[in-house]
Amino acid sequence: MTKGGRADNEVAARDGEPLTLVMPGPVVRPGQRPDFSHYGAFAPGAFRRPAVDDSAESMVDLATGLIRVLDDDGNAVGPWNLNLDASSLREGLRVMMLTREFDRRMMIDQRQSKTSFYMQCTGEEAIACAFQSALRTGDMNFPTYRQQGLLVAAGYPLELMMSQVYSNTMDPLHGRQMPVFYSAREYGFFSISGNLATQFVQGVGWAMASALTGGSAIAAAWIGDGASAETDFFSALVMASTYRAPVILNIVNNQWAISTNEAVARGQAPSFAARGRGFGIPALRVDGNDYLAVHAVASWAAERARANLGPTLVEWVTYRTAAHSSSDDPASYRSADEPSAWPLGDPIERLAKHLMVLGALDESQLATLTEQVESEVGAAQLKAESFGTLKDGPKPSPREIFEDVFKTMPESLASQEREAGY
Amino acid sequence: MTKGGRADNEVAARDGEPLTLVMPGPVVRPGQRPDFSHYGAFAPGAFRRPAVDDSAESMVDLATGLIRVLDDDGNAVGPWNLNLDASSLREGLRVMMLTREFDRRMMIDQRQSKTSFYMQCTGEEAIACAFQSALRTGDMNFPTYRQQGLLVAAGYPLELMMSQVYSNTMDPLHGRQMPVFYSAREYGFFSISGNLATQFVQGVGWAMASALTGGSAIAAAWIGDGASAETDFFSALVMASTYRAPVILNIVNNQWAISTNEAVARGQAPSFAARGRGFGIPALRVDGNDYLAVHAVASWAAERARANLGPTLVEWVTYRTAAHSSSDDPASYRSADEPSAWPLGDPIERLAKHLMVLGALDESQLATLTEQVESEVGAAQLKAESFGTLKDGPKPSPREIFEDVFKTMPESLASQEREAGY
Amino acid sequence: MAKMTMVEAIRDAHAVAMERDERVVVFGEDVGYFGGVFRCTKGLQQRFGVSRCFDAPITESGIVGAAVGMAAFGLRPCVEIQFADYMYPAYDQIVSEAARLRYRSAGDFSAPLTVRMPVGGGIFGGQTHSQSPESLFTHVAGLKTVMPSNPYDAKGLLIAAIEDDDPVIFLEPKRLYNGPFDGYHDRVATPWSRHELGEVPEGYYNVPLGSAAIRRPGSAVTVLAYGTMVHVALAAVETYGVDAEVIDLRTLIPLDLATIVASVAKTGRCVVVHEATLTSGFGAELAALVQKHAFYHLGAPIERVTGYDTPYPHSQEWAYFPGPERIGAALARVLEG
Amino acid sequence: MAKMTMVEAIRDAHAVAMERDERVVVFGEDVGYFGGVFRCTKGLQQRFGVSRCFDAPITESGIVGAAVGMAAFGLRPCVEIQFADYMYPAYDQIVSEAARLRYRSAGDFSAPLTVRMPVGGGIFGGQTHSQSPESLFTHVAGLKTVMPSNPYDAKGLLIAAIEDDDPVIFLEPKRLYNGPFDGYHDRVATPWSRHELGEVPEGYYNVPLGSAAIRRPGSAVTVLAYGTMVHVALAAVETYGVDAEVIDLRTLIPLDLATIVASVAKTGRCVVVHEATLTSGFGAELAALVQKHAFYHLGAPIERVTGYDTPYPHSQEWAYFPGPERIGAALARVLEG
Ligand SMILES: Cc1ncc(C[n+]2csc(CCOP(=O)(O)OP(=O)(O)O)c2C)c(N)n1
Ligand SMILES: Cc1ncc(C[n+]2csc(CCOP(=O)(O)OP(=O)(O)O)c2C)c(N)n1
Ligand SMILES: [Mg+2]
Ligand SMILES: [Mg+2]
Repeated sequence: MTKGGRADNEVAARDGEPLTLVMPGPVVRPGQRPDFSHYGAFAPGAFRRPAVDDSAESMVDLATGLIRVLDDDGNAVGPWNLNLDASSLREGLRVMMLTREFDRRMMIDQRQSKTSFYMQCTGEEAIACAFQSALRTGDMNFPTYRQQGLLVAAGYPLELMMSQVYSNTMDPLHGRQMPVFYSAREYGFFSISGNLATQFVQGVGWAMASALTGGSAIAAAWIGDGASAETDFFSALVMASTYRAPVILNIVNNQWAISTNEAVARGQAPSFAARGRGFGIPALRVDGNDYLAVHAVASWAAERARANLGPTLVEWVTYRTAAHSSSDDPASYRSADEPSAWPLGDPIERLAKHLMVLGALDESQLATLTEQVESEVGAAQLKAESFGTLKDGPKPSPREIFEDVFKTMPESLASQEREAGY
Repeated sequence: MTKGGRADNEVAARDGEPLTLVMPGPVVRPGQRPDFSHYGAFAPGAFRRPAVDDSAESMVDLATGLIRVLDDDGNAVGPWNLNLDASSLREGLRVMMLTREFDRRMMIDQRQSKTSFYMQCTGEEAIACAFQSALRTGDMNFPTYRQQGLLVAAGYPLELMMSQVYSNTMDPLHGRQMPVFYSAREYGFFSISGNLATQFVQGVGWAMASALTGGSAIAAAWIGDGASAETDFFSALVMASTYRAPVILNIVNNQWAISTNEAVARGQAPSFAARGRGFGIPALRVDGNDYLAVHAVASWAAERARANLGPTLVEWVTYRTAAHSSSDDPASYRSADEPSAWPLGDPIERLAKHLMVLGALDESQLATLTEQVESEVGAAQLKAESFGTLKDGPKPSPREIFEDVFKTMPESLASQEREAGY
Repeated sequence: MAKMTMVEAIRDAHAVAMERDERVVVFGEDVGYFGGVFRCTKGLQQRFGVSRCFDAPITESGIVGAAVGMAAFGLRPCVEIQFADYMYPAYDQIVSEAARLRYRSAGDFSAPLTVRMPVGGGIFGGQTHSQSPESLFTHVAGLKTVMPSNPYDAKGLLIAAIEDDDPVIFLEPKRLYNGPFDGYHDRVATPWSRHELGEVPEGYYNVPLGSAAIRRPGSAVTVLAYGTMVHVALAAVETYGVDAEVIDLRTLIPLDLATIVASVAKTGRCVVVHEATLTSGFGAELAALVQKHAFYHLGAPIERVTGYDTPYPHSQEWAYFPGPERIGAALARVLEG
Repeated sequence: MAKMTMVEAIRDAHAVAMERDERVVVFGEDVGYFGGVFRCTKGLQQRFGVSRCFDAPITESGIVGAAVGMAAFGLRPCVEIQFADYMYPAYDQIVSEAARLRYRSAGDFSAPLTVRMPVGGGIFGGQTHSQSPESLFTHVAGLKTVMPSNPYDAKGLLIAAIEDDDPVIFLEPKRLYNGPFDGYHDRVATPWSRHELGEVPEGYYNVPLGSAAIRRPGSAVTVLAYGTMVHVALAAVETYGVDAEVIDLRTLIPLDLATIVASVAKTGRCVVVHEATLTSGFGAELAALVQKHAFYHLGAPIERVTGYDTPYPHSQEWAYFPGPERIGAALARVLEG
């Protein structure tokens, strides 16, 4: 046979049409009318709540559904309604409001050069805040940069968060890390990396370690819609699937990855949760702007992990209301009307409405709460600023450059420090 | 709130049991009786043949089924039977036999130090050989080290393959590459890398290039069950799904990755094909020891790619009858009875039996064919050996060390070559 | 001639290359519609269409891996990694694949792709937006590594990189994108429009890979630098009044050793400056080469002024940055030596 | 004391570490039931159970990524990468994560893991089973990098690596696994049982990271080597009858600079030998340091004898390998200098 041999074997197939690619992108661009109708079909209460030990196979539909509890009128409906008591709900509202107020202040501070950079989670507060309420002391989050709500809900001192953002002398990270890249082991919050997705598989490793040592703590890993295209997202799924690690794998789908629409990372898949299907990992898609739904699904997934039933993949559907970061301006790549057209509403407003429907909150209580939140953040800020900001006041010593590279400084580095003369 | 705050939020969940991990492995180890009953349930002809433009969603069952055409009696049955003509079938038989004979000789040569290393594909010949019959001139395979059948079926000169294995003066790769790491652009065979999985996403890129330039050539990428855990397997799925690239993504599940059973890479997933589900990529599991099934599914997937319907993921189920490589001895990690217990049989015997059932082959013709194959390989070997082997005879010049690092040799390398004095 | 920032020059280089050669395709994270977070590909999608310039999912290994396949097909992909700090997921595809494809296939396939990435600190980017990983590329046989220091070179070198038949790593000092930076972070910055190398010819030209430029002739000491540090070195030399010959390497591989050795043979002194960490930085290779090839001319040990062997810190950035003072001190040491 | 090959010594080091410290877990590709393709973990799963030693899927980034998480939890993972040539998918987790975790979290978390990998050529492994990527680790702040040259050191250094509170890259010259190798590939090989450093104490001991060993005292020239090249250098010195001081670095980071500088101060000559490619190899750093710290003692340029700047070829392996002849020629050059 010669190399021409293959031509003999040609199959009969449609011929001729030149090949093309699909180039996915958002439904609309600046100047066009937003369309979120693909989320419109999912009614609150419509999806069942499987037993935690049901098979992954039996719940594949949940990966393309949307688990919701709060309806438009502020009622909690359906099987995922856990009837949380009013004080838990009020606490949820409070921490979400704290988170938003914190963001608001820090964003102003960034504009005033008190910090170099900031990232808000506006509109996404329910996810981190309600999720944290399903964890226990000892559990560990492996977050990205947009889960400040985990720390706020865990009661981490706001002035320490601010000090990190200011890189001041109270900054627990000694000025070394970019703003918002917190680390708080005691509060179940793993050190944030700037490299997307690396934490996802580390969370699986942490959960494996807990299980290997016969412990009871579980891990929760976090990633964005865009970053879920990254290879370590899949390393995590492989490792979690292979060892059935006690970990909750969270994808926060806020529709955008800087200027890139979620459609680019998702490709032909119907949802991000669907990724779990290929690994035999139960996967659920959830209304991330619904505090009750988040709490219920997080609790369900935590229960699975604690009961040795292994990982759960959750896609939290939300919308990135703000810019990607203080360095970004979304006006040039997405329609200005998107935030208002977003059908799943605002998590704070929705929970407040629910509390009102329950009769557990009225306008004046809400006003009081708002005041309390503002003054709590304000007080923390006063305290933090007294330790300096990037712009003014005291700063961490330049000697901090040389510490913590290793547990014990090697001579080569010590000599560099001496030469630096700090 | 203090950090103790989280304790207040503990959810009611089963408590107490210490966490554990699953440690997947083979069903049996040396000394135990093999059990392949999980493949027993799939009857030839049982799975439908969807239209090429059916949705991925509509065929999810095919990812956990097993598409088969040849039954135990040598009949071709069911909707995937394309009624290939006898001469194509005989040609298929011939190239599979050539491949096996080639492997046999090279393995002996390895033991005789004519080459440093060898890898057989014994028992897996149908996959590459039948697949190649569905491709056209211009299409490009991105193979691993166990698809020598692609080259044999494409009519690549056996003496060139052997010369590569011998690293002799006719070796197209000038002795630079380890044995079996062929490269043959003109025969649609991409240069093999020793690094697992890297080729998978390159295949997608090649297919994208074909489509970006409005061409009609498609790509086929290859990977093993074990290597499918590698990150670039997923990079490939992401890229293929995002751009709907005209590529066939092949996973050869031969049950083992060196000493590691396929269960370790697969984890909780029901099959490797199931990985496609999370990407909206149609995925099929196929009897890889069935020449007719392989040809039919490969043709179907190629038709999809050519018709701009995008990628297809195929899991070819087979069994690695031989050792992983000439450096490996499976006796210490798997039951010696596994090859004989393997339920999907031998691809060459099965196709020969089918031809006999069709009346297109008899014992004496088979004997003649066997002789022809042996003498063809023998003749190629004589020729190749006349150009030397690793052990004896002429060898590529050491000057080849310095060529092809760059298109034009930079002065720094030229000076190293001068110093070497070769 | 036009006044251009480095961003504009890079954009223009893309446009020229895409215009001249249909095989050039450009993609990466945020690269298509938006035009890149540093805006280096702005306008290309509108001008050349979505098949020539497009957005990629956030998978550096997918981006470079696909680019290798495209290059093997015959295209000339030019891809962007958003920050060099994020190239690691693509490192396998760069090192094991792009760099060795021609060699391992004996020329049956090759990988003429360009991988662009912003490098260096000075923007308060902390440890994940400040790195200078050039020596992780220079160690790899089969790769060319380029780092321009100004708009003129950026355009000419990028065109040469895209035209090159082998894989090129194109490192863009982000601190130079919008103006030269001399290391005096607290002084008023000058824009490229007031710098002579902000004059960029329109249309096609190239700066061949492998040739250094002497930015300041001098006789007392040779300073080897590239990227941002060229400007910092020039400032230091001026501040401390040293008659240094400042060489801008422009491409690290292939290296213009002849120019370097000729200079050190003349000056007898050498200071190497880079922003990357000291140990096993490219300065080590330069020092090793200079001592070998100019040993009998050297009157003092070669000094390296570099980033300290630590991650790049955020708020202590200016205490970390190898600024004019540290260069000045090193110049003083070698001149004493 | 017992006679051990390097494989046995490494196996024993694992067993000792696992016995002493429950936090030590071992995993990797083929590492569990089978005991590793080089058999370095053989018997550990049987002895310590499947929770302490287990097989991993083929995902180096998953293996190291999970190990980082485990180490952050408080375990002491010791993982195997099957060949150093396959570490690239894990490079991001090593460089961006393990190496910087302590720093970026100011000690809130740390990553005390050990990543073992076979390195070097000499087994006809071609370009993907022969690499020596040590300088890709030595450039990274926060990593320690170790390469033993014999069974005694292999055991003692591996125990020290596992005990270390920071991430350690442990590079095992595969050509030394079963016997010392002097570079004369066509001569009969001696087994470790006939080498004095094949004598390995039973039970616990360690070889502290950061101390070099003088393998042969001498006064004419200092030879710096590590791993396989220590033996090749010793053979060359003997063959060519040079009174060289041969230093086995044992750990590259932290580097025992004092021992190196003291030796060069004495000999006034220096040859650096490694198997990795020349440009930006660790020899560059050694040359840069030696010329800086022993400048006024040096009588000739420092020579580097290394792998050529090409991928590792398969059948031309012995023409590529930096063998005794090339070392002999370099010794001659520096002694003339
Ligand atoms: C490995 C890596 N690649 C690229 C980046 C640059 N980058 C930072 S955030 C971001 C977008 C992430 O989007 P998404 O995951 O959706 O999270 P979101 O910002 O929406 O919360 C990109 C590309 C990075 N930090 N790390
Ligand atoms: C990145 C990388 N990691 C590890 C290896 C070592 N290795 C070579 S083959 C192999 C097993 C592959 O098994 P599988 O993918 O099932 O293919 P098969 O050998 O069964 O055909 C391993 C681990 C490698 N070549 N590349
Ligand atoms: Mg997002
Ligand atoms: Mg296999």
